[in-house]
Amino acid sequence: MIRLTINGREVEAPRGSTLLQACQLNGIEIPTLCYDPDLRLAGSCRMCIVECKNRPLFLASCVAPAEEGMVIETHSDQIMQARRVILELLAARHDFSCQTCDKNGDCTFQDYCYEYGIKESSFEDGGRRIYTVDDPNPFLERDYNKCIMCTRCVRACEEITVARAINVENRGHHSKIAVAFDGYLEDSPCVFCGQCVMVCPTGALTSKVSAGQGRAFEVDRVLTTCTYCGTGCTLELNVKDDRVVGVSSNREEEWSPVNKGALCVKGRFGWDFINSPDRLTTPLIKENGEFREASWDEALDLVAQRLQEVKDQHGPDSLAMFTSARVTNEENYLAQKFTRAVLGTNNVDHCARL
Amino acid sequence: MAQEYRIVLANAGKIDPASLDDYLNAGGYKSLEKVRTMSAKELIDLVRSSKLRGRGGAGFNAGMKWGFVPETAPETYVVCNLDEGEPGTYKDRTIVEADPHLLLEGMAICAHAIRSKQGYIYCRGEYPFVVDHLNRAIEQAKQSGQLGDFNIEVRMGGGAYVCGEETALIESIEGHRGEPRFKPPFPGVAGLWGKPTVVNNVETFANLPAIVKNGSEWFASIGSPNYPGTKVFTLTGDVVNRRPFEVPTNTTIRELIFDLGGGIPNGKAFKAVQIGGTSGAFIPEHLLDTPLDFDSMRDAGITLGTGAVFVMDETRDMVDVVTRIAKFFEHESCGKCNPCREGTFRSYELMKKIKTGQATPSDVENLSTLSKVMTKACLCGLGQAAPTPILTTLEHFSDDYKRRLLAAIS
Amino acid sequence: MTNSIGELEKDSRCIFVIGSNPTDNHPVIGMKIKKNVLYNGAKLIVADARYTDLASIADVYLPHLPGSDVALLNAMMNVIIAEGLADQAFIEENTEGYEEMAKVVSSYTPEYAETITGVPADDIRKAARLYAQSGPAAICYAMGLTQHSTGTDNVKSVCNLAMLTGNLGRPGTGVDPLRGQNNVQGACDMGGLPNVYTGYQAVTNEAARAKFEEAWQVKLPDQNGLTLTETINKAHHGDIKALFVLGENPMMSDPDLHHVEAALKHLDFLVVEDIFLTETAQLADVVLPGACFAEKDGTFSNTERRVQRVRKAASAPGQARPDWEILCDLATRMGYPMSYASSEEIFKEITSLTPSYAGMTYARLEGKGLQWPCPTIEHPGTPYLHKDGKFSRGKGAFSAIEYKPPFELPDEEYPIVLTTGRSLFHYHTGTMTRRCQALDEHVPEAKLEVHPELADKLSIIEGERVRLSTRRGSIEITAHVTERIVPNVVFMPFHFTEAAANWLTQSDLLDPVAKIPEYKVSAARIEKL
Amino acid sequence: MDIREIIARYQDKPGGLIEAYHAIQDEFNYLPQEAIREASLAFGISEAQAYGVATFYSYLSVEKRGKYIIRMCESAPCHVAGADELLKALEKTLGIEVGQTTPDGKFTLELAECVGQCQETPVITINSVPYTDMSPDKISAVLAQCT
Repeated sequence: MIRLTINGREVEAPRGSTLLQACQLNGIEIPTLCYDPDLRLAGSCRMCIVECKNRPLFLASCVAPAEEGMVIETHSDQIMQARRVILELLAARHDFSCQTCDKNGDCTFQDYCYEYGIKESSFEDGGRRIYTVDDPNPFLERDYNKCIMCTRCVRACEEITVARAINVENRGHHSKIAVAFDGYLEDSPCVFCGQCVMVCPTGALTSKVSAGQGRAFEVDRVLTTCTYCGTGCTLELNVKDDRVVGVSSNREEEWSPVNKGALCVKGRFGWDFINSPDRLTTPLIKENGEFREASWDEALDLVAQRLQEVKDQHGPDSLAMFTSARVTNEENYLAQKFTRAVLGTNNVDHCARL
Repeated sequence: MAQEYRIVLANAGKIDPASLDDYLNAGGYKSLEKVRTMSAKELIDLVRSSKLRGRGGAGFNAGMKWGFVPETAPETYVVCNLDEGEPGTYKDRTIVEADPHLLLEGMAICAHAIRSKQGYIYCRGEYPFVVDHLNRAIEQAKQSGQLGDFNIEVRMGGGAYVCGEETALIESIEGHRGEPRFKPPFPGVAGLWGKPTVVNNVETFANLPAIVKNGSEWFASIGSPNYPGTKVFTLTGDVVNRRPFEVPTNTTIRELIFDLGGGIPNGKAFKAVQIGGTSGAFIPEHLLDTPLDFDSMRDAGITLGTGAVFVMDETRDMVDVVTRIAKFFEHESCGKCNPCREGTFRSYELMKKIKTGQATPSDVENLSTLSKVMTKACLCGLGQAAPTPILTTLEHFSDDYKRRLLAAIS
Repeated sequence: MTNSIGELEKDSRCIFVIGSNPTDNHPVIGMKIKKNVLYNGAKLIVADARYTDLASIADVYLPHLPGSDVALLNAMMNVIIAEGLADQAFIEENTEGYEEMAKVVSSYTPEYAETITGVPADDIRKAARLYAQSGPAAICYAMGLTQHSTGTDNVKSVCNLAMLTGNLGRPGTGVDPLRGQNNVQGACDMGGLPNVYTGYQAVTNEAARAKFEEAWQVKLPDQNGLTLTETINKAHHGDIKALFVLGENPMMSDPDLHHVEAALKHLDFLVVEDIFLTETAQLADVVLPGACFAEKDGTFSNTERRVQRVRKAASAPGQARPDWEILCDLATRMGYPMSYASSEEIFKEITSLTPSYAGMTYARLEGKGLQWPCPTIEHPGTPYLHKDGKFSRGKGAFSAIEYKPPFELPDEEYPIVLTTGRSLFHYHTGTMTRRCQALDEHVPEAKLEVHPELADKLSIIEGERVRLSTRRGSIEITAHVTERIVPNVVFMPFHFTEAAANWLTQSDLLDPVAKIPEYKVSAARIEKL
Repeated sequence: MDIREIIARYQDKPGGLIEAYHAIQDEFNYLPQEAIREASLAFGISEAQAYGVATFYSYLSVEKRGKYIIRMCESAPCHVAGADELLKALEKTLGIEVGQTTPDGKFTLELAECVGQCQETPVITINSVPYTDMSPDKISAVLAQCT
């Protein structure tokens, strides 16, 4: 452990910590935009700057090592002013269309603007660059008018998904996140996993599938396990008014041991079958080659009667059950129990081989 | 009367730069031979005690810098910064064009100190002829065995001022976008391809053969004691002799401009000089007696920088020049960190507004606040230094600004 | 999986992927492998007839012909033994049957294998050395290895390779089948198989049966039941009269759909419980509406044996109900009262009867879940099996496996090999993903992957509609000309009802042990329309 | 020379991407898309990264350019020496604006920051060859050398 002074208080931090970690460990909140604990450090947004005694420059706490005896101020007037200037600079390039933004209420940039009182930017005379929003893919909305160039999406694409579809193009104020030749995602190695949406601290990257269906403060997030392949990723179903309106993910290993929040295109964008108008909503009985709606009682009585008849006439081994690799353990257990104990046969299998 | 004192330009004009024999006849590669009889530690101690400080702008003690390279590192690199991108600077080109083997020998001396087998010269893309020139010299040195098992490769930049910053330069050699890295780790610990790397400027390397030959005491006795030796300055702008001068570091700015530089042409009066390149401070008349060494300059609020000396006469309008400089930084910001990417863009915007008479005092206030934040909050030296011309002209030449604001009010 | 997914991201120094395309089919696992290979220096060997995304970053790529896996694996072992790269200590301490295996393998020189697999002998050597020398090494496989008439042999050969090099029982090693469906592991664990109860307790084992009879208070049948494909065949013959299908879609997923259709139509009674009116449900006498994963509580077990919670987020539409409630209701109506207050109560019954799940409770599953075996309430779960080379049966048994050609090799009439699989953007029979707007918009139809050489020969161009036929039938499909497949093999996904691959596959010869159909090899023909 | 061949010469050089780009530009005066694609394969990086590098450096261009690339320095020392007037004269003589290429594909006019010839300002370069101490009346003679 090393000792240092932060905001007049002597604190301890493990050797090798960054200043940001030392602050977090001691309950001191530092604003960050480019920092992401799962991605390589960028040190570029400069929101996490702090003052260190006897150092002429501010230190970006996310990349600055905490050293024995340092005297740090995290919220001095100088620092607060610098952060305000940085936010104003970003505000000048950001399209504040919060009223219609899906990230409203779940936007780190918005939070900091609120916290630091950024009503408007003092740097807006020259206006901002306007980017057309026209990526035709059905999954991801890319609105670079809201981008603050934190590059978390680039790093997530490189380091989590390893698709490496996007990078920074051009230089300086002309730089922008882009696929090769500034084309469409569909023509790039993008696999539409939406890890970029997951890490974006603004509304620059959002889900087209969820658009307009509910903002963070309107939805409940229910952690569950994905219904597709056997990897067992956890995800959060976003629910508004008893309806699933989107998918987000929990990035804590404790709640997402396999995937740490990473998902694939099906997990993140393939949830709307739940609300499909094709869903079966009532039992159906076929009569004269046509289905008609039936009550549960009628349908189940019919099933029970027919199965019993076959069993009585042809013996239990003339019955069979296909259980499912998609239903829960509990249901699979009951299905085989039902087959063995009720139907009286071991003819139970599922599509494990298919 | 101030006079030139030549160490790095000692051979300039006296030998044929294309001739290895000429260099050898002038005593070339003798110092390299000598260091091969020394241990790495002895060599580092020699350089450290000579007090040679980096000539690229940061002014760090060269021997100490080398000392950061872990002794046990199996792979190390020597990198020469020839990305002379500061407008008004052409000293490194001058040295290399006049005496390429001096640089190679200096790099090989450094290589001995840090046990390196591979060196790179990162040459700016504007100097393709220098690349050819250096490649010929390297070939000669290799053929004649002067460099031993030390290899040197020249890499050409792509037209990015930020690559003069050592970590951006390293990124560029690695084939990446030239975006600076955060420090620490410093290149001495994790540089090129993550290996310990010494990055020095051409002029720094070029001083080494003479230091090895004449000893550290000799070098330490030249010029200012805290920043001994000479410094090559390149004069540009409104000055009679627009050419490089190598002078002892206790020469004053005034001596450089008026004694050696011949003063202001066409009978005009001096108004300002910008020292150290386009990110340097604008210096008014009353600071002209400051000696041209790192510490004295720093105490006067000036960075020594790369040795560019850009002189402006009384007819020059500081707002016009600084607007142009602001555009330069807007163009050259790499875009990695927020305050620089957005800050250089907005600085230029505000300068244009001032220049065209549309600015209010609160715009100037904004510009000043932004500039001060940038000097402390930006990731690398580019963004930290970019506001210097604005801040120093606001301080010393505020009339030029006020005139424009008045125009706005009327 | 013997080992855990996370190990593929950091612990494995070499990963051998055979018959698996994780970046499409197990994308998050694919991401971890790519990360390990590109940024962490792990070696990668890919054996696949398709030049997959992983193949493009592999150290060695082995484009072996579909169905030649045993020859390839035997040849790799041949090299390992011949060059003294086998882990003798591991073999001696932990295995048996080495001599017999080695004897068989000795005739599979890389040159010989080249004639079967089409893979250059030197590449086989390179792969063998890399796998044997860059450990800890993991083998990942999926249906590309198993869906063959020699699927069981293929899996045994993979196990041979791992044991031969001691690549078991340590982090980063292992034999890792990547399972295709969210709860296929759980369905097996729960006894959704004709021969075992939960936790793989054999129905023919009297003690086990007695335990379940005691718990369920009923006499239980003592003979193994029928597998899925056997059931279909028996239905065809009329021996199976009634079938209950719970969330399955054999009319898309099973081989030779003409055969399946005839069989299902031949039933006296078919009941299908599902969330959509699937191709199978359309043939049913009664259809029961189930709740989907978002509408119920429970657990899934993933491919690394991790049991995790499924939580109800919203109500099921209309009168749809969770499957477990429907089953209870039906059992009760059939005179066997089943009643549970919650899925948790069912889980408690499961753990009381299943040693490998015995230590699990919903409370313990709350965060990271638990990987079985987890025999006691204190047990932390098991990230990797066979620790220190210990096998559940005592010693790991090598199997001496000879190469057998696939059931249906190309001939004059059907000169091309058709292999089937999945797309990143769809899932299994497409029941769910075809009803996801974005997924279906992005990939609305099946495309037949054809190598440019073959396309040239048949004068087919990109995007052209063609007829693809096998001895079972034919479909129309759009051709996609790509170098990402070997020249005489074509690939198509099976998700699309408009061009269902399984009209073409065969159900005549299954793997004799696992009864798995040979989806990966059918002799086929392509004609211009 | 073929793009692949050019790239192959630098492929084994660590970090040789930018060197390869320079070599391609020596041949084509810009970086065709195909070159960026090939380079990404040869150097084992993503296309997006290869493109990111190509668009970072002002000497590299992803747009087609003329046979002669005229770069007009506008850094401060050239600025005070009359760069603005020189630029206007260049545009007038060539009949194009900065960033454009003459219809015959012969000249492209670009702005540049300091080219390191500040001893004799203002400066232009034509295909990297510096012409110092320029003035509007010298333009015709300099352009005449470009054949």
